[in-house]
Order: sequence, then C-alpha cells, then structure tokens
Amino acid sequence: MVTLLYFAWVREMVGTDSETLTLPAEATTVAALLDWLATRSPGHDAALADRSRIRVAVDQQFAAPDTPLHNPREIAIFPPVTGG
Amino acid sequence: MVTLLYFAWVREMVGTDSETLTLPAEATTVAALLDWLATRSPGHDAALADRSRIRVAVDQQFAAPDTPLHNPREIAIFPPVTGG
Amino acid sequence: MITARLQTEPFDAAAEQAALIGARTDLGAAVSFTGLVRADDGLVALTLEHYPAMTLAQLQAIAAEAASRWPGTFGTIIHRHGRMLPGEPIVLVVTASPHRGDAFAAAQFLMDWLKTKAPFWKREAWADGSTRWVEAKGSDDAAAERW
Amino acid sequence: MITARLQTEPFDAAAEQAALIGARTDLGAAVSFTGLVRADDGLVALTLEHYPAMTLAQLQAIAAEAASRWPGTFGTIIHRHGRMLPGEPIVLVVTASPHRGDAFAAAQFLMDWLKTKAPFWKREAWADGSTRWVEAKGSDDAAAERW
Repeated sequence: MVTLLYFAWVREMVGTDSETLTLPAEATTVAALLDWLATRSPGHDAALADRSRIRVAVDQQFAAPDTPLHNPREIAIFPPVTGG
Repeated sequence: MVTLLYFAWVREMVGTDSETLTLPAEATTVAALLDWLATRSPGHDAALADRSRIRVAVDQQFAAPDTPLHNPREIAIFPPVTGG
Repeated sequence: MITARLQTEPFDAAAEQAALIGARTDLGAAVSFTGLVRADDGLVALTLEHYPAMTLAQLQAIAAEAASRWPGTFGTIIHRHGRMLPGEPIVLVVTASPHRGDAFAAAQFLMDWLKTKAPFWKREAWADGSTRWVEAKGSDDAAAERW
Repeated sequence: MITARLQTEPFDAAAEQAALIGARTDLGAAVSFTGLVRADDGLVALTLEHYPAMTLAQLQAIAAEAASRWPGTFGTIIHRHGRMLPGEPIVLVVTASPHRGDAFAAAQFLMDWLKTKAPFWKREAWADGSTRWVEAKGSDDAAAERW
C-alpha cells in the first residue's frame, strides 16, 4: 500500500488531498505511475494532463520521471513550488 | 591659494591636517603637484614615497595622476579608503 | 550553523539577527532578507500551503548545504505558512559571517534554493472573490541553478 | 529614492527598514546589511576618520547611481564615524524592492562602491596600546569593479 498526497491545484483537480492504494505492477517509475494514475478519474487525468507542470516527491525526496519505485510508502504529487 | 588636506596616515606622516599655500607654476597636474609637495619636507617626502598608496581628490572629486589642475580651491591627499 | 524554522505567526527580524550574532564579536557582516506579501492590484490575502512531512526537513537540508559551502557563516531561516495579508512578512533569511561576501552569498543562495526546493505553494485571494495559485517562475529556476 | 546619512551614534537597523518600507505594500523584498566591528585578536577599538566636506556628498552620489540602476528600489545608507567598540555596527545599507534580485543587487552594489569610493579610513587600536591604519583590500576593488 502507498499513500498518495496531492497539493495545491493538483489536490483541487484530483478532488482529494490523499488516497491510499496498491500500485499496479506497471508502475515501475514515477512516469509510469503518473500514466496509470491519469486513468483513475477525469480529475486525475485533468490534473496530470501537462506533465511539465507536475513535480513528484517519493518518500519525501524530489524524484524525476525516470526515478524507479521500490515499494514507496508515500508519493506526493504537486505543482512546481512557489514559496519564499 | 589652495588648501591642502591630509587624512589618515598621510596626515600623520606629513605632520599636519591642512596647509594653505600657493601652487608653483609647474604643478599643472596631480602627479606634478605630488612631485613638488614631496620636496617640501622630509615628512611630505616620506608620506608620498609610494604613489601607489596615495589617492587625491581635487575640489572633492577623486582625481587621477594626470588630472590637470585649474585653480583648485581644495586638494585632499590620503590613502586608499577603508570604510564600510 | 544554519537553522530553519516553520511557523504560522510573524517573526521579528531584528530579534532573530540579534540572537544569531549573540555575544560573538568575530562577525563583521550580517545580512537579513525579508520576503513580504506584495499588494498587487486587488490582492487581499496570500495563503501558503505546504507539505508538512517534508517542509522542515527540506529547509534543513538547504541550510546544511549552505553551511557546507560557507563554513564560518551562521544563519537562520524562518518560513511562515497559512494566511497572510499584504505587507506581512513571509520568509526571513539572516546570515552572519566574518566577511560581507560570504554573508551576502549565503543569504542569496538560501533564498534561491528555498524558492525552488522547499515545498510551499502560494494561493492568492483577490478583491473580486477569486483565488489563483501562483505560477512558478523560470527566473527562479535560473537563480537556483547558478550556484 | 535612496538616502544617505552620516552620524557618530549607533543606528537601529529594524527601525530604518520599517521607516523605509513605511505604508508601502508594493515591496516584496527587503535586504539589510550591517557591517560590524570584528574583535580580531586583541582589537580594542576602531576609529573611523573621514573627509567631512566630501563624505556625505559621495555617499549621496553612490546612492543616486544605485537609484538609477535599480529604479523602483528604495534604500537607506547610514555610515558612522568616530570611535567604535568590537561588536558595534559601523554601516547600514537597507534596500526594498518589488523583487528580491533587485533588493540584493542594490544592497551589494551600495556596499561595494561605498567600500572603495567613500572617504573613510579605519584605525585599529590594539590591547598592547599600538594603533594601525587598516590597509585597503584588492578584493574590495575587484568587488566594486564588477558592477
């Protein structure tokens, strides 16, 4: 089981701030996970439509699209950060 | 008549913070003025010995060695500045 | 040593700088940066969302990176989250160092990295009742990558 | 608008920053630089001599140059002269701007130019009773020339 967290407009478009689920076998990388997630609902699909505006942290470390997923516990999906 | 002002260790080596005098005809530039001043006393000579450590302001504007002197009223001679 | 804090309430930049310097007399330069909520035409509030499990650790990692690049430089980072009004402070970076070059560089580095590597998101609320998520700026990426 | 002052007494950096910002809410970034007397091994005091007829005008000229390079940036320069003890502040530069890049750049420019173009000279007094005029640093010339 992995906990997915959504922040900012990704959270608003997906319609929830978190969900806990079992990853399918094909979710071997961050990019593959996003491909699969986009099929889960129209909200997920819309939120993830423009991958250039999506950032991901795996177990609280920023991850690139080709980062492999090895039994992650927490994956956060969000827009580019705008603090400071 | 021109007022010469000395600051920091130039002042200490010359032995006075100011003097008022008439420039000789040959003091046509800052460099020529310094050459002439160095002949006025052993203190002047010692203070002006290393020209790379001397800075000059003519009428309160920084001046280069080749800056011509046109009836200046006030010439200040001092080491490179160390404020801030 | 560069420390980081996360809080909702405003901060006192002068008190933070005084605490950072303490009784030390080997510091010749102190730099303080304060980021403020700008009242761009009709902005009524800014809300900063963040990623609680990650934010402080990420600020501390940025602080540790600065401390390793500028040894002998001390610093404090304070980042607020929650709702803020125009004119209020959002973020504080204070650095102190024997020399001014290091104090300035460390403060700019901390701000540049924080802007692109700390998980905060700003939502603007406007006078007409609308809200808008602030878009990340390419200039911030460029600023972070120069270090 | 960037203003300059010359004084013997210490300053209150926080009050100066607050006064600079005032009621403005279009400023997103404030940078404050404080130069401090470092207590290098056995230093007991620093005395800053200056050129009264020229100093303030020169600080104002440096301020005007910064204002023309960073329009929309506000600033305050305060430089002390006279005798100061270790840990005391010597110089303050505060800038405020809509964006952080301008606030940082203007503050660094002001300090770099002030270091090489304002007629101050520092004399150190040491615990053994000796005094020494501080030597100008080539690194300061290089810093001033990069702008």
